[in-house]
Order: sequence, then C-alpha cells, then structure tokens
Amino acid sequence: MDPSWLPPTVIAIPLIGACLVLALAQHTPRLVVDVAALVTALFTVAGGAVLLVVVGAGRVVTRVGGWTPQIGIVLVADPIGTALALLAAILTACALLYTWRYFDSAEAHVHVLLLLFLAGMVGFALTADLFDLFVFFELMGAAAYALTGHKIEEPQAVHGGFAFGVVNSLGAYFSLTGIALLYARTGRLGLAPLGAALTGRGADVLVLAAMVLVLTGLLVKAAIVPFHFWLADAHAVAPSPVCALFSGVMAPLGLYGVVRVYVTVFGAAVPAVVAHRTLVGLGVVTAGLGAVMCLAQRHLKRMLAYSTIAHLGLFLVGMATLSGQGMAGSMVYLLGHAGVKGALFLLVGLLLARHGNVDEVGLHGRGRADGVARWLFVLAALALAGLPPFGTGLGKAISEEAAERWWLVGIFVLVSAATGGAALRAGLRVHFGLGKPPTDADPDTTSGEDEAQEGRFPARIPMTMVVPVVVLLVGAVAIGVVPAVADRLAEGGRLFVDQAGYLEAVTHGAAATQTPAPARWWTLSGVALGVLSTALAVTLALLAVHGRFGWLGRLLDTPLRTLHRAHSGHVGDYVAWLLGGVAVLSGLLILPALP
Amino acid sequence: MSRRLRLVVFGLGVSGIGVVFVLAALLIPRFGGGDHPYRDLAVPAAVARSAPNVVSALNFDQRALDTLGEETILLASVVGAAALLRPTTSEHERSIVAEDRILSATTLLGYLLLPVTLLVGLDVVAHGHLTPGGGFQGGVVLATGLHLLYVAGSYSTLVRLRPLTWYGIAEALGAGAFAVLGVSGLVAAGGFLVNMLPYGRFGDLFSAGTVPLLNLAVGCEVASGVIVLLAQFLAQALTVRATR
Amino acid sequence: MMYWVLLGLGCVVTVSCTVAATLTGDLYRRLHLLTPVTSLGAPLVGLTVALANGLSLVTGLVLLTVALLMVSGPVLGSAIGHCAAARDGSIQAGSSS
Amino acid sequence: MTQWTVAAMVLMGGGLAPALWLASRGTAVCRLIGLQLVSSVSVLVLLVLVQAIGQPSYLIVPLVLALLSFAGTLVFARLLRSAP
Amino acid sequence: MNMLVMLGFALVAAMGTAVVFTGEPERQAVTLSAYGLSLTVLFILVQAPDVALSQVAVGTAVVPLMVMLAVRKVRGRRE
Amino acid sequence: MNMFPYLVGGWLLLVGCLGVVRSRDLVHTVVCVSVAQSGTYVLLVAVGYQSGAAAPVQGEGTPVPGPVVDPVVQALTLTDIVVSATVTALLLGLVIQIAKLHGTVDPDRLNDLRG
Repeated sequence: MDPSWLPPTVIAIPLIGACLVLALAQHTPRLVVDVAALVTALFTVAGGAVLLVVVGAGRVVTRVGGWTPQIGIVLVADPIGTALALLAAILTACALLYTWRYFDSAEAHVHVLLLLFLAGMVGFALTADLFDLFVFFELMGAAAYALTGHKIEEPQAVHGGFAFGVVNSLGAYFSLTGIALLYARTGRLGLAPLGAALTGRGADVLVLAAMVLVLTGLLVKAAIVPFHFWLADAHAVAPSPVCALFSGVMAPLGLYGVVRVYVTVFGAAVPAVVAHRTLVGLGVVTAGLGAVMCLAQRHLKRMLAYSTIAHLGLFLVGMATLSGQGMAGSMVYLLGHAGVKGALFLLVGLLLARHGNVDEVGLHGRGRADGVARWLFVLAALALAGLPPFGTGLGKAISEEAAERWWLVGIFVLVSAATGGAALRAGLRVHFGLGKPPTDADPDTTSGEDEAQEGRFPARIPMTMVVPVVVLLVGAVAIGVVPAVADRLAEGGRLFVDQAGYLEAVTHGAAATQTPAPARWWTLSGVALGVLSTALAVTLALLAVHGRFGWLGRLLDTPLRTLHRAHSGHVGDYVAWLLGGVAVLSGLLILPALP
Repeated sequence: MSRRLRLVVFGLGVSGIGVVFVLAALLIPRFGGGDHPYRDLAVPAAVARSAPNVVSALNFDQRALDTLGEETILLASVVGAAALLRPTTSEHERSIVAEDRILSATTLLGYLLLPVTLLVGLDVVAHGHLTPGGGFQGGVVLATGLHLLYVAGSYSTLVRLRPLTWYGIAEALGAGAFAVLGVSGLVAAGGFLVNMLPYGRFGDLFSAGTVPLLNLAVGCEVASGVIVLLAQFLAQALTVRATR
Repeated sequence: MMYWVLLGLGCVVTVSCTVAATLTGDLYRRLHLLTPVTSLGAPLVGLTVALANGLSLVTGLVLLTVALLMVSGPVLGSAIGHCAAARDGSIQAGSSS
Repeated sequence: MTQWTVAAMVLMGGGLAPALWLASRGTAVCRLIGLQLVSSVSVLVLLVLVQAIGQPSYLIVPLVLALLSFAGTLVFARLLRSAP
Repeated sequence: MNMLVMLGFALVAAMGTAVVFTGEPERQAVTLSAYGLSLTVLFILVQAPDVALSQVAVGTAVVPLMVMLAVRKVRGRRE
Repeated sequence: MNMFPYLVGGWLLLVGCLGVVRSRDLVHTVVCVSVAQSGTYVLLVAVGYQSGAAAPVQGEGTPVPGPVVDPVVQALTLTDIVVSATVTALLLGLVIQIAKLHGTVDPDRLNDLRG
C-alpha cells in the first residue's frame, strides 16, 4: 500500500485533537480535557512510530493536494525527520502526563498550546518546502512564546517570553527575507526544486546572502552563539515540562533545519568546506560558552538551559561534518540528550513544586527527603556527562569518531563533563546536602529564589509526575542499548546528507538505493571516553561541592562577570547581537565562498 | 550593555548586512521583469480548476498546507493571548465600566454601518475564489464590524451581544474544519488536501472545488478568533483590575 | 471633456485642502480643512469615475464608497474634535456635547 | 499615460504625501487629524488607481477601506480621549 | 505607471522610518495606522489586491485597537 | 532605479531592528517588530511584480490574456500578514503582563534575567 497518506496524517492528528480539546474545554470537566489531550498525543506517537517503521531506510514522499513538487508542497519523511517528529510526540505526551496535576487553572490553554506546538514541530520535521518550513517555524514560535510566558504571575516568565518572542520573530523575518531573495533568483520554493535550480550555477553574492539569511532564523531557533541569549531566559522561566520540550526537541529542530536546508538547497552551490568550517567554528564556540555559563549558574533551570546550549554546540559540531556518520552520531546524541535533559527538567520541576525554589544555594540539603527522585537526579546528571550505556554516551562516541580531529574529541569530553558536573554538583548539594552552602552571590546573576511555585502539592509526589521521568530515562538507556536505533539512524544520516538522492526522490519518487550504511556501535575507545568524561564530571562536582575552586573563582572573576553582564535580559542587546551575528556569519560564509 | 555599546554592536552589524544586502540586491532580476517560473506553472493550474483568483487558488489549493499552518498560527496565538491575558488570582473583573459618552451622531452612524460592514465581510468571504479577498480578509472585516458596537457605542452593548463561549467553539470548529476537509480529501480522493469536489464553471460562486469551503472554514475561524482575541485585550484594558 | 474638468476640480480641492492643512499650525483649523475633502473632493472624483463607467455595478460600488466617505467624514471630524477638546481640557472628559 | 494616471499621480504626490507627513508629526491628536486625511485621500487615490489600472474587481478594496477607516479612526478618537 | 509605483515605495519607506522614530506609543499607533494605509496603496499599485485587502483589514482597526488597548492598560499601571 | 524597491524592503527590515534596539518602551518595541516584518512583505511583492502585467485576479468572466504578476509571492505575503498580526497580539499580551508585574515597560529597567 502507498504509505504517502501517513505524513500528513501525523500532522493532522494533533491539530484536529487541539481543536477538539478547545471546543470541549468550554463545557466539560477538566478530566475529559486531560484525557482527550493525552490520547491525541498518544495517537500522534503511534502515528509517528508507524511512519518510522514504514519509512525504514528510505523516504516517504507525499505530494500534498496531489500537486507536482514545482507547483505544490511536498512532504518528505526520512528516518531522521521522522525520528524527530516521533521524539516531539513522545515528549509532548510526557509533558501532558506530567501536567495532569501540574497546573491549577482549569482552562485547557496549556493542552491546546502543547498540541499545536506538537503539530508545528511535526510539520517542521516533515516538510520539504522552504516557505512551509517558515510557516511551521512560526507556528512553533507562536505556541512557544505563549507557553513560555504562561506563568503570568511571575515577572521573569513574561519577560523571558517577550525576549524569546522578539528575537525569534526577527530571526524568522531574516529567514523570510532570505527566502524572498532565493525566490527572486530561482522562482521556486520547494527544497528539492530550489536545490535543482541552484545546482551547477555556482554561488554568487545573492545566493550566499540568501543562505546566510535563511540560516539565521534557524540558528536563532537552535540557540547558536551569538543568537543564544533568548534560550536561557526562556528555559529559566517556562513551566518545567515545556522546558523539556524546548530543550529536547525544539532547539535541536533548529539545527535539523540548518543542515536540512544547507544540504538540500545549497549543497551543490556552496562549497561544503566553507559551510563545514563555519558551522564547526560556531559549534565549538557555542559548546564552550554554554559549558562555562552552565558551571557559573546557581538557578537550576538556567543551568540546565546553558547545558542545553553547550550540547547544541556539540550537536552542531557533529552535524557540521556533513557526513552520514556525524549526522547519525548527533542524532543518537540528540535523542539521548532529549531523554536525559527532559528528565532533569522534570525533576527540577518537582523541586519547584515541593519547595517553591530552584536556587542551588537556597535549596541546599532540602531535597534529602525526595526519595527516588534524588537518585534519579544523580543518575540523569551522570548520563548527561555521557555515562555508558546511555544514549548520550553512544551518541557522543559516534560523534567523536566522526569529528576525527583530536582537539574536537577533547572538546566533546570536556564540555559534556562540565555540563554533567554542573548538574551533578547541584544534585549532590540539593539532594544530599554535601558540602557547605556557598555564601557569595554575584549581583549580575539570577538566583532562583523568587521563582513562583508551579502548582500546589501535598508532601507526596504524585505518580503522574514520576512516571514521565522514569520513561524518559529508560528511553535514554534504550537508545544506547538497542542496536536497531543506531543502525537506523546511521542509514538515516547517510540519506540525510545525500542531496542528489533527495532531489531524485522528490522529483521522481524513486526509492532510495539500499546500500546499508556501516553499523555504528559502541567501540572500546567510545566507552573509554564516555567513562572518562563521567569521571571528570564526578571529580569536578565533588571538588566544587567541597569548595576547592575558590582560587579559580577569584582568578576568573572578571571575565565571568563580563560574561554574566553580556547576558543582560535586555531585548535591545539581544537584537544588537543578532544583527552583529548575521554580519559575522556573512563574513564567514560569503567571503571564502566567492569564486 | 550600555546604550552606546549596544548601538555600536548594532551599527557594526547593520553596516555588514547592509553591504551584503545591497550587493545581493544588485543581482536580483530587474524590478518589473517577466521571469517568474512558478507563476507560469501556477496560473494555468488555477485556471484549470476554475479559480479566477489565482492567489486564492494558491492559498487554498496548491499551497493549502501553508494556509493550514497559517490558520493554526492564528489559533495558537488566540489561545496563547487568552492564556497570557487571563485574570490572575490577584485580579478581578469589574462589572461596571465607567465609559466616555459618545456623540449620538457617531453612535447612530456606527449602528447603521454595522450591518453594511457585516454584509461586505460576508461578501468578501463568499467570493474569495473569484474576486480579491477570502476567508481571512472577510473574517477580519466581520470581526471589526462587530466591534463597531464598542467604538461607536459602548462596551456593555458589545458584551451583551457577544457570547464569547460560542465564539470560542466556532473558532475551534472552523480551524478543525480545515484540517478535517484535508483529511476527507485523503479518504475520498487519496491525498491530503486534494481538491476533491467538481471544479464547476469558471467564475461561478460554486466552483473551484473545495476552495470556497475552505474559505468559509477560514472565515468562520478568523472572525471568531479575532473576536476572542480582542475580547481579551478589551477586558484587560477596561474591566480587569488588581484586587487590593 | 467634462469628466476631466470634474476630475481636475476634485484633485485641486483635495490637494489644496491637504496642503493647507499641512501649512496651518492650528489644530482646529486643520480639522475644518478635513471637511472639503470628503464632502467636495470625494463626490467630484466619485462622479467622474461613475460617469466614465456608465450605469453598472461598478458605478454602484464607487458611489457607495463615496457616499460612505461623505457620511462618515463630518461625524469623524466632530469625534476627533471632541477628542481633541477632551484632551485639551476645554471640555471635561466623559461629558457629552 | 492616461488622465487617470495623471490624477493618481497628483493625488498621491500632492494629497497623500502631505497627509502622511501630517500623520507623522506632532501630538497624537494632530496625527489623528492627519490619519483621517490620509484615509480619505487614500480612498480617492484607490478609486482613481482602479480606474487607471482598469480592474473593477479591485473596487472592493476602497469600499472596505472606507468602511473600516470609520472604525479605525473611532478607535483612536475613543481611546485617545483620556489625556495622558 | 512605473513612476507611481516608485512613489509608492518611497512613501512606504518614509512612513516606516517615521513609525520607528516615533518614540511615544500613542503617537506611534496613529502613525502605524497611516503606514498601513500607505502599504495598502502600494499593494494596489503592484497589482496585489488580495494583499491590499488583508492589509486594510488588519491594519486599519484591529492592530491599532490592540495597540491602543495595550497602551491604555500599561498607562493605567504606571499611574 | 531598478533595485530601489528591493532596497526599500531591506531598509524597512533593518530600520525595524534599529527601532527595537533603541526602544525605550516595550509597546514601541512590538510595533517596531511589525515594521521589520513589513519589510518582508514589501520585498516579496517587489520580487513578484512585472511591469504592465495584470493582477492575478482574473475577474468573473473568462481568463484574461496576457501576463499577470506573480501570484505566489502574494499568497506568501498574505500568510506573512497573518503571522504579523498574531505575533503582534502575542507580544502585546506579554507587554501587558510585564507592565503589571514590573510596573514599567522601559526595557532598561527590566533587570531580573541576568547571567
């Protein structure tokens, strides 16, 4: 049977479900709304899973409305896009389960917004049309701004939502400008027709400028330095289950978009070496800055947010190899990270629900009685550092192998150790009361003291909040121990970087040639590097907890303070950096690519 | 950052982008030129489906998925604005609003123009596939027409004549109807958002297949959505106050 | 030929009122200069368009548009005047006149 | 170049441009007067332009503009009234 | 005709700049409305009546109403 | 003269950004964002224009012969306008809440998200 009906169905399910929930919400009790929303998300998960099976190691091409790719919009489901859509659906289901008892407000706003957000993410992952990509980008954005600011009784929440909204929207408008420039040159909008039109003509300033502009919006979504400022603000203030979605899949979708657009549209026109060099550079800077800022935080959600930035940088380094293996490694890493980081955000959400506080200092020792949650926190922190057999460890190992150069491997180890160490430090302090509570407070950082409590709970933690955490961690392990995942993603990665095959599939619907990609699995060096970064993380955390970094703190005081100052929460600053970033990106991508 | 530093960073960025953009603009085909490959494909396709308004045909047939996304964005932001502007626990809604009195001539004319505006709005929705306009434009005109009750009359009149719950449901159903029409294309004609109805005669009201139906769904959604959206803003500005 | 005289008159009225409104500094005088545009310029232009099209649906639409302008112009003028006065404090905000 | 085009040119250059200038200077009420002038003049410009282009189906635009600018101007007349 | 189109573009550019450089939100809202009208004229000039109609629908009443209500609410807080 | 319309589009986008950067009031910021977006409409319709071509709305009779201007960019611009209105609404909603909670809408005085 022709499977082309599946991709649009997976987009339509959450959409229709959201409309249904919205219509129901006016007159029915809360329980019905909760169930309807969760069932919709589960249906989307099922749809995504079926699609993933059907896609196999090939592509499913859907011509929406029956139009040819030159006139209409085409959806292309390949293993990587589908995996991301499925990930989005799973995380949304977890978030909905977690919110079952989480929000007081009886209205179904959160449910509807989460489902529409899901529709946007699925559409973004499956579409093969540049303008449609922008539409789904904006759909994700619109839902995300509202979700970020949802805690309207909290000053930081609305402020973070606003900064997020402005920066992301402007990024999107830059992308749209790029789309207009491309359209002016080629008169096409589909990714494949665009790629075909640009093939063999070489790149002039118009095409290169269009590329820079289109990539800008996607890089903003992906929170790559210097477009990353919004992420920490938004993640620090959004409801925790929403953060799990933002970190786990929304920001990575930005990276997916960057590589997807580069490969399919500009792959033949712009030399790969230029793109590779620029993207690796951006990735390294992002990873480094994220790691440093992550270590310097005391607000737990901000810390996790910077750790996400650091990991996004690492994913970009992996993807920027523009090889099947790098792509596969980044994808395994990304999926494992989504599970681990999602679990961490939900655990911080538990702390917030129980103690009304997400400050590492203020919570010192207060999480001792949290039963199973405290062990889960430590486990997740270790997994974040790349502990085998978690998916993060496997992904890191494959990416390191793909990155080839020794100094890049070093960056992978150090950055993952730093982020894992920061999370572990917080876990040890909060849940085990190790060390003395530090007293110094930098006036230029945000503490987590005045965070508004999310929901009100009795002393016992409800099961609906623990189950998603366990599900996410088990998922992260599964990615690392089920060989089929890595195998499938290895094939997906090979397909992903194959521009000619993509063009062929879209225009002629030809099935992908089935040359199996070399399997990627744990290697001895991969396990060793994973254990090494975990050990580094543990050392770092123990030293930090026992205050052995006083001298380092004093040494780094001035630069750290400058860094803190730069992350000012000021929308104008962020937009100024955005413009500066576009100029730098232009310099990096345009000058070397010109003939 | 200080204001000066911010402007410096911005200035450097803008000068870089400006140079690139000007260089790129020099290479864009001449303004007003005739090279539009997509157009050359889209126009005959629309004419073949009896849709004189090619823009509508593009929006509701050839690139209908974009419009589905667009209407979903509208839905998301209406729900989002409702979530952001809901009264918090420390606020209450006043029942009586002190209002400025409006000149009676203004009120009279406003109430006279109300039905005219609604009729024009309906016309814009219904002829979306024939003449300029469509579901979105008509929907906004309808919603604006209803708000003549406020700008020319009084807030209490508007509130009395505006059952918000029903508009909320209508908005959800309108947006849902678009997606459901898409899925029924899947069931009936084997493809999502396939234009499955007979195309009719060029220029007829009932022509161009599903385009008028989709227009109607969008009109319903947009009109109700904009009304719900403006209701949140009106309530915030006029009735929601902090409880002391 | 008569069309063009009418059209020219309409344009002249509109342009001269707009330019005069730009030149005067006084708010209320500027407000008064709004009226000729809608009650003289609009019908002249509308009439020309209507004459050029003959008796048809198009003419109906044009005349409807012009009629709307003519009716709403003075009402809006007074509403703006009222608003200006309320802001100046020459009448109390909230009072009806 | 037909007379309609000339008229559109005159109305845009001599009417619309100064009106837009008025709508972007001075206090809010000054600008509101400018705005009212802009909407009247732009309806006229549109009428003439439609004639110049020769597409009667465009006439819906000036019609909707005339209708909605009533609501639009009243929005300001109403909400600007309470002095800052 | 081409001259008219160019004049339309010039007016739009000037008005957009004027909107940005009006700092006070109430005044800016009025100018924004006028900017919307200049965009409408431009869209008709470049033969885009659908777009012009959208711009009229959104720009004349709905967006100004939202902006003005937001200004009013924000003002009310400040006092 | 040939590229003037494209430059207008780019100018509006950048001047909107400038407005955001130097804004002292968040409502002003939101309006500047919408001006920046209007740059994209202008650029799009400019790209699709063809001198002397008819509109892509062919009236209620039979199809008109001769070229029409590009309808695709107009369809895109329609979507863009909807996006603009909705983003403006959302951002204004956030500004209202910022004003309530912070007591100010001056971005220079909002300083609770640092580091």
